[in-house]
Amino acid sequence: MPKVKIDAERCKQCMLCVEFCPRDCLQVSNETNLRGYHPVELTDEEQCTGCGICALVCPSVCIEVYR
Amino acid sequence: MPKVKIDAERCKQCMLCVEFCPRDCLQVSNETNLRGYHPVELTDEEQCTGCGICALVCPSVCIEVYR
Amino acid sequence: MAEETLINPYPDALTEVEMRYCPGCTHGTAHRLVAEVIDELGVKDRTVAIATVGCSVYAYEYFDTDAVQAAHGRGPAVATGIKRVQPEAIVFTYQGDGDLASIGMAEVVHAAARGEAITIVFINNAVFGMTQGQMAPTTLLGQRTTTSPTGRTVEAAGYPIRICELLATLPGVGYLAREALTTPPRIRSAKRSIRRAFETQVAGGGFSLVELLSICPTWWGMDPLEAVEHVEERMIDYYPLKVFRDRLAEEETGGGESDA
Amino acid sequence: MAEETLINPYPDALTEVEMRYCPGCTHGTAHRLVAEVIDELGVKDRTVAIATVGCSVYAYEYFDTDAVQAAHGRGPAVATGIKRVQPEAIVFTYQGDGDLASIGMAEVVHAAARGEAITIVFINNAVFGMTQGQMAPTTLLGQRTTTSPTGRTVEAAGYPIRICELLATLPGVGYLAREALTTPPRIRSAKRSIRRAFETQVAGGGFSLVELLSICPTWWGMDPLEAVEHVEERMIDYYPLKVFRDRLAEEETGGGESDA
Amino acid sequence: MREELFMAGIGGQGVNLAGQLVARAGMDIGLNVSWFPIYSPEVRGGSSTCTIVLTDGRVASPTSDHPTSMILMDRTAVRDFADRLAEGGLVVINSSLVPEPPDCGDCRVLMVPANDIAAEIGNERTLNMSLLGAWAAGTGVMTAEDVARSLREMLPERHHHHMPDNEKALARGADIGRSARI
Amino acid sequence: MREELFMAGIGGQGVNLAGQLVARAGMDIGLNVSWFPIYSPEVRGGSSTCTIVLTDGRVASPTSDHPTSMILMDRTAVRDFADRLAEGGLVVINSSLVPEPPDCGDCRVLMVPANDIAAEIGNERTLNMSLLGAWAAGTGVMTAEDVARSLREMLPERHHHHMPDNEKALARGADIGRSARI
Amino acid sequence: MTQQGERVFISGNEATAEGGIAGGCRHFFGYPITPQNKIPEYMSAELPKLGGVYLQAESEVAAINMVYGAAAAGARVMTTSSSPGIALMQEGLSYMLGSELPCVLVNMVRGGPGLGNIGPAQSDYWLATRGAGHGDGRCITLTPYSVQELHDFTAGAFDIADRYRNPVMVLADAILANMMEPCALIPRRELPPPERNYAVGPHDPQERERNIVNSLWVEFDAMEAVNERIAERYRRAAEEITDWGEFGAEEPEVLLCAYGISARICESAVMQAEELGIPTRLIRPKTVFPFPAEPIRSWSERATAVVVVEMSMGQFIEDVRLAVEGRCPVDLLARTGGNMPSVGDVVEKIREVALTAGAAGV
Amino acid sequence: MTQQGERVFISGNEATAEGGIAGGCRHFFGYPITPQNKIPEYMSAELPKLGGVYLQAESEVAAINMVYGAAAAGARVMTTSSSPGIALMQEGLSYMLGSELPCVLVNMVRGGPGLGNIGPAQSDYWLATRGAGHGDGRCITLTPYSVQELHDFTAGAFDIADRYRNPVMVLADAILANMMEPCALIPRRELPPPERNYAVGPHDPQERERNIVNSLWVEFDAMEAVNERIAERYRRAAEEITDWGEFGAEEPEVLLCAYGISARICESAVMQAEELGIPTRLIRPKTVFPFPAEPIRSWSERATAVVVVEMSMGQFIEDVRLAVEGRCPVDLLARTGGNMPSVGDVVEKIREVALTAGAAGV
Ligand SMILES: Cc1ncc(C[n+]2csc(CCOP(=O)(O)OP(=O)(O)O)c2C)c(N)n1
Ligand SMILES: Cc1ncc(C[n+]2csc(CCOP(=O)(O)OP(=O)(O)O)c2C)c(N)n1
Ligand code: SF4
Ligand code: SF4
Ligand code: SF4
Ligand code: SF4
Ligand code: SF4
Ligand code: SF4
Ligand SMILES: [Mg+2]
Ligand SMILES: [Mg+2]
Repeated sequence: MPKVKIDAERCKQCMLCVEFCPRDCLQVSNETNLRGYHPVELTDEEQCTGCGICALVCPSVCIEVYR
Repeated sequence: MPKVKIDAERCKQCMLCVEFCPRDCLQVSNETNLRGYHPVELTDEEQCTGCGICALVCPSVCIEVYR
Repeated sequence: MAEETLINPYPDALTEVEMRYCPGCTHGTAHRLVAEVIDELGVKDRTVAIATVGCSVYAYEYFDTDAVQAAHGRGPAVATGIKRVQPEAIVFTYQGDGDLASIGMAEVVHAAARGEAITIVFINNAVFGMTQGQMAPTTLLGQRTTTSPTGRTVEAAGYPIRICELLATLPGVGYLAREALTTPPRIRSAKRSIRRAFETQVAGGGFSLVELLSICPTWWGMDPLEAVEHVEERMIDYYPLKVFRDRLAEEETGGGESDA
Repeated sequence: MAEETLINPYPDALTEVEMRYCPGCTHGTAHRLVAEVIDELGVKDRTVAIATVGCSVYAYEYFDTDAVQAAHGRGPAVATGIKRVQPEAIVFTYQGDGDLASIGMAEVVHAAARGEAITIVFINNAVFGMTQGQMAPTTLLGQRTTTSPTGRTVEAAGYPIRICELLATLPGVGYLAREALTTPPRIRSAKRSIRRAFETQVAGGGFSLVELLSICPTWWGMDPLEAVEHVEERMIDYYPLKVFRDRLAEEETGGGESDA
Repeated sequence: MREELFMAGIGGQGVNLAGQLVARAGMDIGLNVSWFPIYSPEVRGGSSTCTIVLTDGRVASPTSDHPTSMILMDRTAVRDFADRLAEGGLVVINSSLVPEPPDCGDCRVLMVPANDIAAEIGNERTLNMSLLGAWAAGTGVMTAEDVARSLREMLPERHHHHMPDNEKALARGADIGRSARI
Repeated sequence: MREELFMAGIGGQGVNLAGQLVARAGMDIGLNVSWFPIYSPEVRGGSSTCTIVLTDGRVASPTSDHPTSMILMDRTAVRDFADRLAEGGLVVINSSLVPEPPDCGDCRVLMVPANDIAAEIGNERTLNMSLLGAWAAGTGVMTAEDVARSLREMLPERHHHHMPDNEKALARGADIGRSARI
Repeated sequence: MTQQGERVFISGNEATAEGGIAGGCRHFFGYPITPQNKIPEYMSAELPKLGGVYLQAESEVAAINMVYGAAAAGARVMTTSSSPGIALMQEGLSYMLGSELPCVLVNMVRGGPGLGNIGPAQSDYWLATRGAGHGDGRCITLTPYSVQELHDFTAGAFDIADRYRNPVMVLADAILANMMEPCALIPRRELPPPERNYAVGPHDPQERERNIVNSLWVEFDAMEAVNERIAERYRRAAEEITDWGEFGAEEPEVLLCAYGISARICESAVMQAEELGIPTRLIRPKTVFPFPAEPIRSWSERATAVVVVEMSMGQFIEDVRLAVEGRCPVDLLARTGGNMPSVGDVVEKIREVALTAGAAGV
Repeated sequence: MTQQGERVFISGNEATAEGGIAGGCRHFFGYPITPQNKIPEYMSAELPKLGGVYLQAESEVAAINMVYGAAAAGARVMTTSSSPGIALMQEGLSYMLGSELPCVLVNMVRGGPGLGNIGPAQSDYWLATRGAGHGDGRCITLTPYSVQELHDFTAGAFDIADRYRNPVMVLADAILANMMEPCALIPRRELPPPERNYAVGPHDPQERERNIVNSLWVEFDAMEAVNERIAERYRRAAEEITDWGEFGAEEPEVLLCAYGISARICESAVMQAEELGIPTRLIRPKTVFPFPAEPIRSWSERATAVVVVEMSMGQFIEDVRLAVEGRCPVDLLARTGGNMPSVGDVVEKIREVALTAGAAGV
């Protein structure tokens, strides 16, 4: 099963990955990181196809996609 | 009859007027001006049509054409 | 999950230093793409990155290559100096629209005219980001900035400059394209162009430049998604996405410049 | 001979000061044409001539108008300053290829992009005349100069820059043409373009520039006639003579820019 | 009288605007004042500090080697700056983010749960006001009402509907501040 | 020994090259020398001047307030510069262009019809050589042969066929120069 | 300086911009650079409303040459920048000098050299007082030390520039630019345009000959005459506008010299030194070119030591030493790179030199 | 300085260019300007033959930034210009300083300010010694006074630049550029490239970490450390390379100070003054930064007056006065705008100050 790892400390909550994920499986979490952002998390592992689009659009280079 | 007046002191003997005169009626004279050039003179008044081409091409702005 | 592999390894040519860009700022995306290309071409150890002055001034901290920080607008001249001393080096500048299209206009035009074998990554975000959102030469008509508070007008500030169209008139240019860092397909296309630009340099094919339409949510006063839409709806209109020249391809197909 | 009249009165807008150009140098011709146009348009008393740095640096002595001498390459910026203070003034710069196309590249591109309502008379003689014949950005490939002693090569110095083609990409430009100061018909055509450029300014039609291919017998190592032939046979090939834009005419005929 | 107030925290404009408000209020009650910032280089985020001098004499240096009071808004601020406080000085701390008071000898410490107060009031923008209220009451340089009056002057008309919340927060802070005045 | 030679004339490089030749010849016979020009601004035409110092001591200033000798090639040169000559100095004048000798007190004047000599020799390029020959002989600083030897060194091979004409002109000048040596 | 208007709480940058407008400036050409971005921002909002012109130049090189053109056309014109931008204006400034044109420049100095940083510094002292590019010209240089003075000096700079037909530089730093203080604003005035018989532009040929603005002087004597004319103006300026402030003990043991933000810090140090029993006096130039050498010279005769405080490695100190000419030792307290001396640093230095001087039995 | 080669009769410009090559320069970036055009011309003919690079930059701004790049890449690199061009290089120079990169510049000073003229001048003294743009850095500045010294100093400048990682300026003038003198040429050497552990370019990552050339120091302390490192180098340079010449009386009544072409004129004046019975000594700096303050100071104690001769309105004199510090009066003989002082002018001035000093009973 594909897996998406997000480095919560680097995420700046820009929402680009959330917007562009074709399966709508990313969401802002309730956590707060050191910079004060609420990092994004994978909410629906089942849905994720490991397409890598989230990583492609992430300007913070903080998403790893495993397949 | 057309007339061409050349300010001999300003002529720099560049030969452009001589070259472009359609009636070949300009020539370098034997005079020497203060700058050491041999100014051009109208050699054949009869031939001159007063076309003004000599003045058109003269970079020294030293030709007057009367018609 | 033993068979799982990382499909997007963190680029070798990027350091671990966290980039200081605002949330959503596509400077980060551009950095990643450039780093991936450097990795793919295997030229990291001979690459020299030229950081210029703008939000990306710290690029020398982000690219894990030799690097030189250049005076505002002078990246192409600095790159020229390096390349003429070390022809084996792969030299690229990373410049914003203030840096390249405003103060650095003479340097980029002349480097292109000389066919200087360097690559330029040109980030067009239509604003001076670093200095608090002033009008750039690339600011669209009507766009509000801190120095065009009622929107840019032709009367006061003239027309936005299209750098690619300008440089396309110069035979020294080997690769020239405009891309946008907005949607996934466009980002993929942008990477192809960046790669092509570096390949042109590696192959000795002359000057190369890729213009990347980029967002500045902070000074556009938009969130990143609105900003992406703004590029799609407004900017691309004025700045069409296009490969303006690809001399390597032209040579392969036997086409190319004839007038130089 | 009472009926004889002077068909080419000495232009009012030229002083009596003898011009210091070398024999045959077409800087003199260009001066005369500009002065005639100023006279014809009746704008002498509101014209400000900007002399720049090159053989024509003394232009302020030759044009019988208000005049400002500008730093090397900065004529368009100086003209901008004047025009923005005195919008009624007719402001023109007179610039060589070293001045405009080398050190002054940024200033001319930006003035054009802004659509600054000034006129530029651009003398392209493919060489730095005043400083002893060095290579200019407009020097042809193969041409020998004091700093390209074995002839300009692409490898060492890149391609000559075509200024009109470059500026033609900018919507702020109202009139743009390249002419040559060689044969009588070309000189007449050059005058028409100069006049059109000034008319564009008078009509508020934006930035205008006329490039004049000009001879430098001294540093080309030719006599004036050979130099004229060189323009006809070599230069015009690379620098085609053409009206690149005439917005006034386009407006009259309903054509013109649509993309700005 | 000379009060040198130092403020530090993260989060863009908050610190600076609050500092400017204090200085402006000082001016409005007839003091000589200055406000002086040090920005950190990042466009956003990063920490900001500012120094406000309030005096009935000559401001002279707008800087302060040893501030007579401080408002420290987060943990980093406490760590980096608390020990610069003048002897016997007052330090106001956002106890919502920094629960344990700093150890600073004979200084006076005011713990103000600013985030909690703001949450109670239901207006995040009032966060700094309880801190300012506590500082004003704690130092006695001005009253919470002085601050409120100047705030109203500085705020654009369209934000005036926030004034009641701000005044509430100022008052809540002032209550805490008064407790420290002996 | 210290000779300060000043040369002036119109016509581009002629004056400068002739001056350089004298300096070079001085160096070749073991003197300390300097050559120093002032160009006028025009690209072509206009007047040129240069100053040559020849000495067995220290050159020190390459300029000369009162040259010990002069070569003046045209009327303007005579008008503008002749009165700067040192007392008892030598002035060589191109009498083809300046027929009347200048009035300069106790100076020695050599009138050299340089254009005529060049015309006689049939080589315009030798024009300056008769002036130099006269100067050399007139001052005794070097011989016409010294000048000729250095000229051969300086001339590109392809111009060596001019040497006989140059030597002729130098000799003609030297004849005139010797007449002035008492 | 002039009639005072509204009193506002305002940043140094804004006070400077408003000072320019109060001084009659209606034409501004500039290129953004931190820490003075609020000035162009302010001008871009205000000038168009006043019928003036704000134009963002493509670079500082272009900006100073636009200023040159505008000044040639007779405008009261201004540009503002910070260190690297001022460095780029050097050639253009020299042209302004050579053509004897007035203008006002502001330099909000930042840490250098190179790209440096955006902290405060005073390391462009030479660039201001010895600069103006190649040749002998110099900028008349004013050194405000408060937001109020930034406003007043900028407004006043235009008259000075006109009087001496010379660029006037207002030299401040990143702190003065950003700090806020109360400031009494000078009312905006539409000035009667001063006599500008040199300006180019549309004109009635009956009324004047054509005007030429030029710095090319092929004749050496003509060029020398220009230099002497300029020098003569500087002599006049030295008499007419040299300005400085003094603060502290009447019988000082230690003389402090500082300008701008450093002088503010020194004022606090003077008060603290007094408390420590070391009578100290501060001389702080308000103009550094022309330089108030005379008061420094005469006070240095009465003090036992001079301490110079500057945020540079030792530039201003040379002017102080040229004034003191060995009358007593001159010591330097220098901080750079964005760092400022603390009041404590200055007091410590005062104590140190007082001790040394005491030990030396002076 | 080094082993001497062929003795030729050569112009200052050519001697300078050949000096660069002798010093190991193989990369030249420049933009033409009178009176130094023969240098780029020479370089464009010679360097390609030697496998080097001559590149005509589009401007002086571009030139200095190409120099910056080439220096960052480890080259011995040079540019040459004259006054207005040097003014345009100020920002770039400051970047070189901030990034601690070596290079060699030549300024053949011409009459200014502005476009000025192409006559000789010394009015860029401050631009050289106080310049290098914004911030505290300065150019190490060498002042040759003959064609031979132009050659030798230019060749030697590269080692100095490397030693202190600082731009070195050879400061001369239009006369030295154009005059011809005999000159013993230093043989062209292929130098072993000096250790340049800072240079960027292709490398084996096993052998070194990546290199960064940078002048941005956001942390104030880091920036201050750079300034202190540079200042420390200047202190070392002051000890190691300060250089000057002396000429004339052992017991001087008048001390002459001059550099460059003015010093040549002064040598003649020293000889003439001697004949008039006024013992005179010339001190002529060969380096003006670092400045030979010590010899001037000590000789000024023995003389009754100092006369400074310079082709500027009074720039160099400040360094002299800083050295003399009031020990005796310092007088100025200044010519500008292309004019040079005559030997007679200098002698007259010497006589005048000798008389005044005599009358004052010193
Ligand atoms: C000579 C000089 N002038 C001005 C500046 C100030 N400055 C820094 S970045 C910048 C513009 C940045 O805009 P851009 O290049 O578009 O980059 P962005 O921040 O938008 O990515 C300016 C004007 C400077 N550092 N140096
Ligand atoms: C800043 C600066 N750099 C260089 C020069 C020297 N310079 C004077 S004219 C010139 C080039 C002239 O060439 P061009 O503009 O083509 O005019 P032309 O003489 O050929 O008509 C140069 C480089 C200068 N005066 N100022
Ligand atoms: S890999 Fe694709 S599907 Fe999975 S989270 Fe990322 S974008 Fe969505
Ligand atoms: S794109 Fe990256 S930075 Fe943006 S929200 Fe997603 S993970 Fe966070
Ligand atoms: S007017 Fe015409 S025909 Fe007459 S001389 Fe001139 S060119 Fe020849
Ligand atoms: S064109 Fe003019 S300058 Fe040339 S030869 Fe004819 S008259 Fe003389
Ligand atoms: S200011 Fe704009 S360009 Fe700069 S980092 Fe932020 S979003 Fe990006
Ligand atoms: S050098 Fe060339 S451009 Fe200059 S005046 Fe002579 S011919 Fe004309
Ligand atoms: Mg940008
Ligand atoms: Mg040209």
